[in-house]
Amino acid sequence: MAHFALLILIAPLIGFLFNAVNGSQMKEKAIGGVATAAIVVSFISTVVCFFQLLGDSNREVTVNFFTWIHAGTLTVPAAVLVDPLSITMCLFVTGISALIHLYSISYMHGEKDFRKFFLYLNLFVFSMLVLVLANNLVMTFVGWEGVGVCSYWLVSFYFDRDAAASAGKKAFVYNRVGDVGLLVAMFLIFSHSGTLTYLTIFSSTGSFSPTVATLIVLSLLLGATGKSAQIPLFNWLPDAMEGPTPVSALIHAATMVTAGVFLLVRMSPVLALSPSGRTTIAVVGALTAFVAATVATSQRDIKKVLAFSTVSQIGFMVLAVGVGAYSAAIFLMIAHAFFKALLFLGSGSVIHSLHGEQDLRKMGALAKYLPLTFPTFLIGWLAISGIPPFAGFWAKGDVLTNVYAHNRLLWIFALATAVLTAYYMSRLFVLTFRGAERFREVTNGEDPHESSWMMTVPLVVLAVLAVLGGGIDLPWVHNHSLASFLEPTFGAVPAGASLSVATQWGLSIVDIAAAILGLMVAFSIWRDKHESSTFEKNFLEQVWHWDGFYDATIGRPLTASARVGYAVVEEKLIDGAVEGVGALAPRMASQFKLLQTGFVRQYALAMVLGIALIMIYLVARIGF
Amino acid sequence: MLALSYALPSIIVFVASAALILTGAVGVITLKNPVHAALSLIMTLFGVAVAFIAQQADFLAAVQIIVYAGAIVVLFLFVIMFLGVDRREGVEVQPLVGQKTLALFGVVVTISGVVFMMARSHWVTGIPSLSGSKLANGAHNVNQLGTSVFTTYLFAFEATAALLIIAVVGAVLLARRERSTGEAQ
Amino acid sequence: MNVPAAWYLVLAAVLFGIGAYGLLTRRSALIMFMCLELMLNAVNLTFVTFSRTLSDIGGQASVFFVMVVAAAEVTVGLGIVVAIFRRRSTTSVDELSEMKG
Amino acid sequence: MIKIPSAHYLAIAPVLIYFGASLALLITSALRRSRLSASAATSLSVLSSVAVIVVAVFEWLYVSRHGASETVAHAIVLDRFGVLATVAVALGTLLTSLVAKDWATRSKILGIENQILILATSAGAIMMAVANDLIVIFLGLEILSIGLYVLVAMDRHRARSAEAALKYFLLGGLAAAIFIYGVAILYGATGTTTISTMSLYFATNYLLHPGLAYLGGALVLIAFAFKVAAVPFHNWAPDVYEGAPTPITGYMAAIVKVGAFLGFIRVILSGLGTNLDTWRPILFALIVLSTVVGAVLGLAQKNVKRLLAYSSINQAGFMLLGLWAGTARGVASTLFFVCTYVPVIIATFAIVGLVSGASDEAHDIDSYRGLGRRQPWLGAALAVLLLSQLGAPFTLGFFAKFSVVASALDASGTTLGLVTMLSAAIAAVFYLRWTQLLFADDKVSQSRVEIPAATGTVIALGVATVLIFGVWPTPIMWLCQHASIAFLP
Amino acid sequence: MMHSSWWLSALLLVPLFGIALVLLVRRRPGASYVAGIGVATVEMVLSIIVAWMYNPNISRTGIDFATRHVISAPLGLAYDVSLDGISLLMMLLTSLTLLLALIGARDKRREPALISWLLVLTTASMGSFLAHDLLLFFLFFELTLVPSYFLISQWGGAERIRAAMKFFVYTFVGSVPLLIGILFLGFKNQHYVRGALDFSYTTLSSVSLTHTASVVLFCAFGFAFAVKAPIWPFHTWSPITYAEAPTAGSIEMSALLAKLGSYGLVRFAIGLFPLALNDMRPIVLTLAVIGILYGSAMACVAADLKRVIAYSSVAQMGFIILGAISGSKIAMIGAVLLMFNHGVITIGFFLLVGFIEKRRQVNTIKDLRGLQSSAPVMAALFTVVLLASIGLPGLSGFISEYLILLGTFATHAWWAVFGALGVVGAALYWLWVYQRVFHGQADSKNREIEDVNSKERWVLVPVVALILVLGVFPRPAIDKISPSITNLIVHVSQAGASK
Repeated sequence: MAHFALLILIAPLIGFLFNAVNGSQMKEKAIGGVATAAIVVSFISTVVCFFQLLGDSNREVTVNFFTWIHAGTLTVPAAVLVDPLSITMCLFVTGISALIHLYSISYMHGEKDFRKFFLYLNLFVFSMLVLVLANNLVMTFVGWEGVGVCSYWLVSFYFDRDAAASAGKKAFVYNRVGDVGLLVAMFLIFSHSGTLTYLTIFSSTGSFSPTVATLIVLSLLLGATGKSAQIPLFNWLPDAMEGPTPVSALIHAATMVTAGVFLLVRMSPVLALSPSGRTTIAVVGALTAFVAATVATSQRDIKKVLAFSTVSQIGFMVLAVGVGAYSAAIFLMIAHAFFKALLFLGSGSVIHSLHGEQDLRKMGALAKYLPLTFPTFLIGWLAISGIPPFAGFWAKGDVLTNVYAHNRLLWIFALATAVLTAYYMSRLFVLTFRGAERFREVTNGEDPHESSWMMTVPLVVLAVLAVLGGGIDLPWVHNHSLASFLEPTFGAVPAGASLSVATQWGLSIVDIAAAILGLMVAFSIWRDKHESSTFEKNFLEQVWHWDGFYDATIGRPLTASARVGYAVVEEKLIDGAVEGVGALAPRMASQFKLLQTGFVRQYALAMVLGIALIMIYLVARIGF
Repeated sequence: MLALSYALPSIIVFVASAALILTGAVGVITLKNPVHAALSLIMTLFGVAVAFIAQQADFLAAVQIIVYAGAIVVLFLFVIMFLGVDRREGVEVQPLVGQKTLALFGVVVTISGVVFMMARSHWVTGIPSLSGSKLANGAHNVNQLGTSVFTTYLFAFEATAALLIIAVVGAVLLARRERSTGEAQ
Repeated sequence: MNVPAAWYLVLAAVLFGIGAYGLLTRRSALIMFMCLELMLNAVNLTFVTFSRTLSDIGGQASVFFVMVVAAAEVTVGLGIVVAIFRRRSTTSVDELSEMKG
Repeated sequence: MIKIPSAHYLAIAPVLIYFGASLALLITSALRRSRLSASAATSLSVLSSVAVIVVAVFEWLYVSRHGASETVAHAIVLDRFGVLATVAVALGTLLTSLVAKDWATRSKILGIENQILILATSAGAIMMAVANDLIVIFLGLEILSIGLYVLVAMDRHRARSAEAALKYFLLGGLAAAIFIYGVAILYGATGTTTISTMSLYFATNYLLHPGLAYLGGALVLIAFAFKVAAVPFHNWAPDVYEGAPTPITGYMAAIVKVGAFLGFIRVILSGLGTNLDTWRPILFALIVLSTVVGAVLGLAQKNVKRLLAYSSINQAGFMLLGLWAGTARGVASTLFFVCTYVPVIIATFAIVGLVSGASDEAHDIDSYRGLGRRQPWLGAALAVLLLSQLGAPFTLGFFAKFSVVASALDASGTTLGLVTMLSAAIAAVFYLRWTQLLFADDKVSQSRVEIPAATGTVIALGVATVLIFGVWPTPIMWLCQHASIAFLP
Repeated sequence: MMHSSWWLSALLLVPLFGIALVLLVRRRPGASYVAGIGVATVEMVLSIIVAWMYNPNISRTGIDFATRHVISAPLGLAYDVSLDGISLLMMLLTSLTLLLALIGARDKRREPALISWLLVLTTASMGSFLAHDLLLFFLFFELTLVPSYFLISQWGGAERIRAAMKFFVYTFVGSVPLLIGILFLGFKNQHYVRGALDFSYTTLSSVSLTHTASVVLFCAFGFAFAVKAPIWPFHTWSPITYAEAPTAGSIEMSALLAKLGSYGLVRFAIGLFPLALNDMRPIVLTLAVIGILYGSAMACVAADLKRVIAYSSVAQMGFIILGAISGSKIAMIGAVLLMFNHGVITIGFFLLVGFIEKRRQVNTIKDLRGLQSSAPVMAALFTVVLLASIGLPGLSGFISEYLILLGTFATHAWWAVFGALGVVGAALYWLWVYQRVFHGQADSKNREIEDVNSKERWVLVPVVALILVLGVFPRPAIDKISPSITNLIVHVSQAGASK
């Protein structure tokens, strides 16, 4: 086990190092091949570990490599915790990453920084694996920040475009704000329990008072909102679409953005201590899901739609965490990874075929030109919309059921979001593949055509997964599926299980109805138009003016105060005081200089006056 | 009354010497012509000599007349004549504003202080017995002074020799006409 | 009985003050020298007065040295004045204010 | 019959040697038809200085064996304090006579008269330091002063020389009058002019009416403050420093400080030490004013000699700290400061003299621009000397400042310590500005400065002293400490 | 068995002999450069040997290589050097800084003089870190000003004279209270024991002080170190100084001399005046936090790269001070580590800025743009250093900042929380700077610049290596410094308890 666990981790790192050291002489294919192979090795190791874990009675295996930090009472081992949760995460992370690597070889063909792209990708996967496999919060934080910085690099991959550069920076800074939350959570945990290792924390949850627990949960939530693009820190993700499409698929759909959810899930024993904290999580999740869905209805950039859809879906996952349905959250995370990666890669294929065009208004009727992309995308669309029997239906159904059991109000919000999801995805689908051809201008009149096998194979694989993915946790076999596999980690029975079978069936039907409603509406509106001021509200397109709001309330005041601070506090007050004191001496000098007149009689006078003063002193001393 | 406390002659001598001294001194600082000032200085020096005699310093009084009035003031006059500056000082305005006022203030404060401090100490606090014999009169004064100079003040007396030599050398060097640099080598 | 020492001491102090005032207000270097002499004479008078009060010859001996010093000073001082006069044809110290600041 | 008091010739030997040498030179130059060469005169003064130092060594050993003693009817005291002062003066004289020789050659002025006057003046300075009688101190002071008046006026090519002499003379005369008035009043207050007797008087009598003693002491103190150029009695210093021939300025800055400070310590601490509480506020004011005014006014100077004058005013404030403290440590530290100041300031003025050229006029600070580029060793030497005056660590100047500030602190003078050190920070500006100018790269094309052998030696000695004892101040400090032990009543 | 102090003396003497060597060969072009690097290498090797030999468990105090010789008893002057965990890293940093500054920031204008001053500076700072005697420390501490002054005023930019003067006078004024404080302490001890004047740290740390005296002295010491570090609001000398100094000088000053401030605070202000800590801690913590946030804000609006580094250093020094004063062992370890790490990182920054300056003659941000396309390796190196500076886990900056915040949180939670905001700030200004300088379309001037050459790469290898190694394997370093920190904490808490 230990060897394979190590291999999971270091295979991508080796790939990275190999390419970093040798890559400058290697051909594109070789570089891509090495990078992909590294991830494949990692995936295979994960599978091996998975089976070993299945056979192991104790489903928590800690593999210790070395002691990373040992300072005072703080001991941070460099160690991994192989348990159902981490291995599940590893499975889909490595699996999807491998596919995306493969896809990228073709997609990135001919790019100037081809090698650098794969370096970043490998490093990203490594960081992600550190994040999920870590056995303590600090190691998780290493991965957490690692994926953040890789994301920064990949988003601003086209660094000579200002938008890309800004987007990368924005992503990193928003993440950093969230990191403060995670840091504070760690500080709180350490100062109350004296450890940062997960298993030890969980065995000493008694040392957290309710208040502390709530503070920890809220801090964790702040961390999660940063990384997982939740309200209030969600608006970096759409900008992050400036990166190459495989990056959007890998990082901003399938893996990194789920890290926040993972963290919350990982810390579930602490979450359990704070009901109010959990409620907050649920509310944040529901709100995010709803807001992002509304925004997605009005976006005109194909990737922006998918980005907001991602935000919305992660909102669902967070909502699931908030209601205590941890395995449902993981389920949705996996299913979402499948279909969202599929959708992104599909959109990548579309964009690729249109020479980089991303505007929905310049697409349409692509179905016949992209014979492989079209059906796979179709599957993805149905899956995310929640049409049975695709993965999305089961996963989202699981979440909705649990939410229903927990809180009706949130359920209504979630259901409305589901309708919106079906609606905007259908709009996207229709505008892209149906309707009139609007792309000739972009392609100089040529026909768009399908890409190489390296791009289509991943599409096919993902499509298959999107179809079958629901199978890992069908509602009626919870005890033989993902939920039961994860049980050692969460230990709790999902709330949904307490509902009667009839209710569960009823809810399923409601879900299907919602999805179909969304579909119908979308088709009826968008079948024959590609622009509509009625249904594409500026308010929504501008993301509820969220960026503007931040800019007006935080960004500009801060910048202005920094400028004013520089001009007034720094230069005038602090340095002014220093310079003022410094200028005092020369000023005194020019005054004193006047006293040195060159007239000897005045010198004598000065002496006599000095004597007079001393006389006055003496007289005062002996007294009258 | 003063007359009752102190012998009248001593009062008269004091008043006379004080008059001489102060008149002369005021003359020195007010008379415009340097020659007149020098003559006023002689008046003061005489006054001081009178005060010396009144206080049993007969020999010093003689020296005062001979050395001061006879030599120093003559030297002054000689230089005044030599330089030809026996005229009034220039009549241009005082370049230094407030100099006189401040000088008066400084001097008055200082001297008031001096007098006040002396008065507070009842004018003298030294112990006479510290330094031995009583002061003698007349011819003995010379003896006594001579003894003192050649015993207690022997080193100082020798040092005056050096002082005078250096002064003479200095005066010669300063007053010498400039020679051409070649000669100086 | 002789007049008290205080009278002479005050007289000397006043003389010293007049000398100092003259030094501060007169412009001719020669007259300033004379003022210095006035001050030294005030000192001498003080010495002699204390000498009398203390019945100690030391004060008178000191006067002797002060006189020597006065003579030496005047010699050198006049030498300086002569040297300056040769160059500048003035004895006014106010014209010697080239260096200042 | 007069009983001539016995004289311990070892004690007065330094004074005798200097007067003797001075007289010998005077007589030789007067009697010989052809003029004595400057080199010969210089050799004689160097020899006499060496002799004085040798004698001083014997004096030190003698005192170590037999203890301190008074001689020539209590007029002179033979103690380590005086011996150390003798050495310092002799050292200063030695260095100055070397510098003065080159100066005389360069400026084409009389070389012999310089040496005659320097030797005699040094004798005066030593007299001040070893005297046990106020009258002797007064005479020493006058010998020193009159010698200097003449030396300052010596440069007949420059009008400023005479102006400086006259200013110095008039103000010096005023100070002398004040000093001797103070002596007269002290005489009235104590009945004596002998310092040790005076000290005994104060130790054995409680003064119900101390006014007279205070008055006399204060007047003497003022006169000394004038001599050491403490503010507000400093006005003469910048003008006189500027006007005097440069080697003489160096001599003056060094020797007057030694003579005046040692006399100062003797009178104020040894003679009037029991009234220290009265002097302290005065000294306090003098220190604060001197350090601050010296440092501040130094900032405004373009003429390096004036700059050094203000610098020396600032340094004088520091030297007064030991006096203010009034402890053995204070005396030792002031001694240390004064003694170590001698080689530094003479060497500095030696360089200033070289740079100023034959006319002794190029004193603008711009004359130094790029000096260190053209002549790295000369530039480095000046930089070291200036840094020492600044008080940079591992130079002699640091330990000088350190020891006086330490002594003040030891006597609870925290305020003084702070003020003086802050003034050093201000003063640092002008030292640094000058130092930086040495290595400035603009206008590098000026002619080279010739360095004659004798002056070069002096500079090298100064720099070596600064650096060697800057790391290892132990010997000098040991001497100063021993010189101050058993000195105070 | 304690190691011989000759090793430390050698560390102090090698640079001085190096000066002689450099001046000896000054006439031959380039020879002084080779000689300088040779000397620096010897010094580096010596440092590594000493660090390797150092045994933290040799005594309870963690002091090794100690010796004490009184030089002048009346002055209280003694040669007293030793090494403990706190000075260990600083010693290494001193050697490293010299070596890298020499190689990486070569300046051919009057090279022998430049190298000599750098060597003087090395001895001075090495001496400050090794001195175990307050007077000796002060001597070396002050000595650093002289070479720094010359480095700035002789080799600096257009405003060099003003900058040099401001630096000198400001820090000189800062050290005045320190001197007074040292003297006060020395005399206090002397009056108490009635013995010789003695400024040994060991002796003076046992002087019993009243509470008020402790506070006053802490302020006196603290002021000097605050100016040197620099701690807000005593930092305004640093931007102009760093900006105007030549690259080698900037490196020495920000990487090394600034550490004298924090080192002094840890070693002397905290070690000698534990009684004052309770009163002073909130104030110092607050200043540190303000420094972190304020430095970040100013770095955002700074106009040139060197000023950005300067303000970034203000923020980083804020972190160091936060950890140092917090009283938590973890945080103190972090602070000592950060002193070293920040040094290394700053060396990296200044070297890179030096490379840019060499190519473009400017370092104003508005004149630079899109450098990444023409100089990708430079951009990559800059990124590594930048990420270390903003505390990316796995790189050296993280461990130290993390330990500081974690430890501080345990004792002073709110300050740690606000300090943690600095993490965002650092990311904000550095990434913004990076974006403006390296990202975007390069104009003609910036398009032409050549990438870092192989020599320049090699100079940065140690920097990057240290950033990585100390990020991943910080244990050896932590293990060496821990015992000394423990000892300090115990000393402080005992003093607090005995009150």
